[in-house]
Amino acid sequence: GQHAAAAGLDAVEQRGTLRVAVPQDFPPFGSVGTDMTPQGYDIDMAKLIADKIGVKLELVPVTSANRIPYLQTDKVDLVISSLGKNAEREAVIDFSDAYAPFYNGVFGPKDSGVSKPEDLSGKTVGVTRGSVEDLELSKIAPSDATLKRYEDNNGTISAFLSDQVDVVATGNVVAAAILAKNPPRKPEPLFLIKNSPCYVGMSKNEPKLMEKVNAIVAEAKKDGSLDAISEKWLGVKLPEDI
Amino acid sequence: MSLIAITDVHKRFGENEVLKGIDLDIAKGEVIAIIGKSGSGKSTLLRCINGLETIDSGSILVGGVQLSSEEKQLRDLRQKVGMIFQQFNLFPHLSAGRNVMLAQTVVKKTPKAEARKIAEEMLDKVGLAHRFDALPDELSGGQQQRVAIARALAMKPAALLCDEITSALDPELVAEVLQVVRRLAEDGMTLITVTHEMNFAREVCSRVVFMHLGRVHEIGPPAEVFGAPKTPELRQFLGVN
Amino acid sequence: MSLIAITDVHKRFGENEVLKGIDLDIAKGEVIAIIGKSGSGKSTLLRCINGLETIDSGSILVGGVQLSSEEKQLRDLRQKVGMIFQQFNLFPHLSAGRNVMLAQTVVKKTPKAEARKIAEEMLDKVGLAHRFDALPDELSGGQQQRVAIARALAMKPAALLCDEITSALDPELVAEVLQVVRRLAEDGMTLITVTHEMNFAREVCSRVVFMHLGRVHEIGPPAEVFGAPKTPELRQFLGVN
Amino acid sequence: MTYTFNFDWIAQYWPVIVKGILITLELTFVGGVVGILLGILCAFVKLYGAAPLRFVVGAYVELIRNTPFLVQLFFIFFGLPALGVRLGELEAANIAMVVNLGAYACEIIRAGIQATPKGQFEAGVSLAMTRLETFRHVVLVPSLQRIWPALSSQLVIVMLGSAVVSQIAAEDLTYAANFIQSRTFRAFEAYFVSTLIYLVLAIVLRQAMAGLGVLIFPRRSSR
Amino acid sequence: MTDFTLWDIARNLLLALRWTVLLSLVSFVGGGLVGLLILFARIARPRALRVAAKLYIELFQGTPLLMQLFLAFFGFGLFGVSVPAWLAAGIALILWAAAFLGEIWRGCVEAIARGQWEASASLGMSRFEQMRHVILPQALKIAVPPTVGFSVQVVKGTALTSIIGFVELTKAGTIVTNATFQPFTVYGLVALFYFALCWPLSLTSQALERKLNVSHSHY
Ligand SMILES: Nc1ncnc2c1ncn2[C@@H]1O[C@H](COP(=O)(O)OP(=O)(O)OP(=O)(O)O)[C@@H](O)[C@H]1O
Ligand SMILES: Nc1ncnc2c1ncn2[C@@H]1O[C@H](COP(=O)(O)OP(=O)(O)OP(=O)(O)O)[C@@H](O)[C@H]1O
Ligand SMILES: [Mg+2]
Ligand SMILES: [Mg+2]
Repeated sequence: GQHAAAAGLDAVEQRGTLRVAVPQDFPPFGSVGTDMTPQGYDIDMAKLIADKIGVKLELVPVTSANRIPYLQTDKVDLVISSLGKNAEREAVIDFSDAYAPFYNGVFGPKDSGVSKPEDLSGKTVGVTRGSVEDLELSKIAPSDATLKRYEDNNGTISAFLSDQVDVVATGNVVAAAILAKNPPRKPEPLFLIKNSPCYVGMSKNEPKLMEKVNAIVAEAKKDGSLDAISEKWLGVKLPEDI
Repeated sequence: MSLIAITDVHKRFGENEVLKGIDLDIAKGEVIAIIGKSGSGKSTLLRCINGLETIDSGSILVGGVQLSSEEKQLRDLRQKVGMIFQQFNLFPHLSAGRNVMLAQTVVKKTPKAEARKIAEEMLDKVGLAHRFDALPDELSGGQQQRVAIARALAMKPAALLCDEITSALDPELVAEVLQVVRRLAEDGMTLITVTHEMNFAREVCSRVVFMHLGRVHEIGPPAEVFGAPKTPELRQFLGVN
Repeated sequence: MSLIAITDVHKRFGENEVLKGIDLDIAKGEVIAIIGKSGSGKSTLLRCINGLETIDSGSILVGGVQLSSEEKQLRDLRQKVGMIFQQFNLFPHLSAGRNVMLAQTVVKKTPKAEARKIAEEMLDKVGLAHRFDALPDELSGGQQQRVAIARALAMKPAALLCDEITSALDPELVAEVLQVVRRLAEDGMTLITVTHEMNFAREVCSRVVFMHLGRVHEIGPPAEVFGAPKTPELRQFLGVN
Repeated sequence: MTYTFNFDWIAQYWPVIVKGILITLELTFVGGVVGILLGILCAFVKLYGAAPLRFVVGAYVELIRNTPFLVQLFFIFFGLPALGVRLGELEAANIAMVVNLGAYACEIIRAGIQATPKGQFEAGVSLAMTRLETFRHVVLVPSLQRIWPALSSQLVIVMLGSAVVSQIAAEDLTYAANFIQSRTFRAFEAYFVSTLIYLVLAIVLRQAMAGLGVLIFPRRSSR
Repeated sequence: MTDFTLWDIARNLLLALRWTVLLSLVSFVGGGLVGLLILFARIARPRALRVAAKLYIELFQGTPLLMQLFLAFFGFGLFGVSVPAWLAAGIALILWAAAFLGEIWRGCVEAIARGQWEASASLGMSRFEQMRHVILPQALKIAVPPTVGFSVQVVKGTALTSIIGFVELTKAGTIVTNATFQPFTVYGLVALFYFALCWPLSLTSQALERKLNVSHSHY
């Protein structure tokens, strides 16, 4: 309808700015520097897309509770917020091609005796609600594993560090960052869930915008700029399967 | 024509019929005392005349105008009929003088300076010119009640309703308030007072109304009512046999 | 031996010395009326006897035991000496009967059933057996005061202190309460009452204490105190010359 | 408007909602009962306790009333384990509710007690009751009756405030809403439904408190 | 990962505190004005007005502020009306505070003796004039302590505006924690800042209450 005409790629170009919802509480994808400006994989991705479209970038920091309403009420054009995909979500918004790998796994003390999903039986697992790993783990965890879903990454990590959960499911980079701080309780890698990549989210039925974003993602993969972002924030090159 | 004409007024609170058909005509300049046992409906009658309670049936005419519950009309009525309460009800946040000025400036839009002059005059009339700036809290009960009288007088009402205006006072303070009321009566003010001060009723009033069970049970000049009570109820009330 | 022995009791509130050396011995079965002007220290004296106020010097012995401020001992004392207040102070959330039962069950650990029997008995004594289940709110002032008396009696005290127990009552209700007190006196209860009812003091009391400026100014049988007041202060208080 | 509301998810997720309601009710009930008891205790201490105790209670009340519930919750859940006290999220949430309501109830109840006429206390004491007995049998009930409406309002406020316990993964009503929206991206519908439920709960809670008041407190029968 | 010094943490929290203060001021002042309207409606003669005010209060006191904020910001967006975050936050906080303040003040107005209404009525004042000159001046005096007391709730309530994008004190705390993984330091500071903001208000309210009680005991 009318609304759609004013949105999408045309609207972005007309406005001259691309408004992107990015996380603020999910390092290394999105967090803040000492001056509280957003930084991270998702932020660099947003910059890249805005550059390629040739418009200015407006970053809108969001939380997991409000990122989709921002999109639905046309307050942002794209959500680059380490979104994972599932069927229910696809009924509501559209997803681009994958732009980032997300190696997530289960982490915990070495002596926890967990080395595969079945071992989670009877264990308490901390996870960030609505994250990629939440969606994945919910599928594969045995039914007598207890999933504690925290509001944000910080809750999940604090729960692990304060011994409120046996193990956590999170990104390997996240776990590595914590390990680097040498905490009393160490989140050692126990097993990998899978590489469940992140997608750019946008309103349904914006074919031109979708096409443009996919083209930019594809080109960035080819010309190595996405590799550069990946190396900067995740410490490794983009894997082959993305 | 009577200043206040009350015809067959009925008033009930829920089940309880408090006024059971009151008829009473009051001429300009009359001084009426209403006496009767507690609960006989004296206060309710006064409150009806002033429109603080609505009546269920019957009519009350003040200065020939029928009382209604319409706001504008009620305001007009209340400028003609002032009321003074047992508990004084002074405005505690205003000085004595401002208590007397307030309604003039707000209701009658009298200019401040003139309202002040009238307030000074009225306070003088009740012997309190020197306490213009005192807060109610700083006045004795008798003084507070006199300010309340001045406040009502400042609206230049045609009649004044007084509901047991001395019963919250210590005996020594009663006299000073009654003195003021006595002078008002002499000046020709129409007064309707509910009172337990039989001596006051006897000496000052033109007529005495004895209410009993929501009715005007006996009415007449004080000499008659006090000297030769006709009904046993009044005799019992007065303690004569 | 006297039931209550008060020796040289002093009490001050800040600057204000309210009791300036009180000496008073009261024997078992005596009925004492304390009279005197407002502020003369009557209430304070009663409250000291009951331990509601601490004394600054002097001594009060009840049943031979010295009054101290030690909690346990105070409780024992208060079981021996009941007190009734001007404002009744009934417990508003409890029925009349429960008001009378409460202290028995809580303090004396009397079983519920027995406490109830005693409560019924005491309410009967004050003529209110039929209002056992009424809440204080549902009782007239006179009835409330009688419940308060029953409540104190239920603890079977050796003496009863009454502080102007009729002055919050309408005149018609005073009589019913005094009637109850009169009967207690006849039954041999030791009574110490602050009162303004001179007739009551005259008829019922064995001795009358006239307090003035924090001292026992005159004391004696009613005939003496009322009939032949010795000091000008008492004469002035009684209005005789 | 291009957005079309879609409530199909309810069919799949209603157990989450029901569980959320039950947990919100549990938190409110435990917080309400224990919190008010704690409030009574604290009010008593604050009025009649020894000076050091009074100070401790005073500090507790001020600290709780002047910091956000969320922060209190975090300290109980994430902080106490450092001291060796490890609580499940529900226990932590319940304790946080009790601690929070206790502080507010303390102040409300204290005001009610202070409004008790001195004569009531004296009457109790002069019947040979101890201070504690007088407090318990004479002062308390009328005081509670006096402040019952204020206490009811505070309970509703605490019930609504309990929403933040979802942050420590306690699966209350807000958790349900957030869980559903994180799966389905149906944020409006999920929040709309939970808001309605909160409204109903608030109204029911108020009515229940009023009803409880009628049960606890004697009222004069009409004469 | 960037390294935050303690000063970095405190500095960023202090910057965010400005939002907390600003939002508090807006909601308190605005809530006061709207609350006055609610108060008038709540005690008005026409039944419809009274009922409407009562419903309003039930609604805003019976639903979480978080949801009110969410619906104010995104709800309008659903209908294609774009409401900026500051406006949505302002509206929601004001309406919420107004419901509480209106109800607090109604209690104060009703605490004024009936005789004051009757005395002013019998002097011929209209209902508005009675309110303006006689009732409100007295009611406002006793309303000051509970009103100041409620301001503490307002300060804490502003934390919820993070749902619509405000980085006020609590949200800043979350963000910084996520960048530093030092929850104790950060939330300790957050609690401290709230306390520093709220405690003076609490103390003022209590002091005023005491003062008022003292002046009452003169009667
Ligand atoms: N607002 C009211 N609602 C219900 N009943 C009322 C109300 N006002 C008065 N009454 C009842 O009406 C009756 C008459 O009351 P009223 O105040 O007129 O008596 P009164 O003659 O003035 O008595 P008193 O000498 O005690 O002032 C009483 O039974 C009283 O209980
Ligand atoms: N708690 C108190 N604090 C300070 N002063 C007090 C206190 N209680 C009583 N007083 C003062 O002690 C004096 C005596 O008071 P008390 O109540 O004993 O007099 P009273 O003889 O009973 O008078 P009344 O007949 O008015 O009851 C009065 O001046 C009173 O103001
Ligand atoms: Mg009357
Ligand atoms: Mg006395």
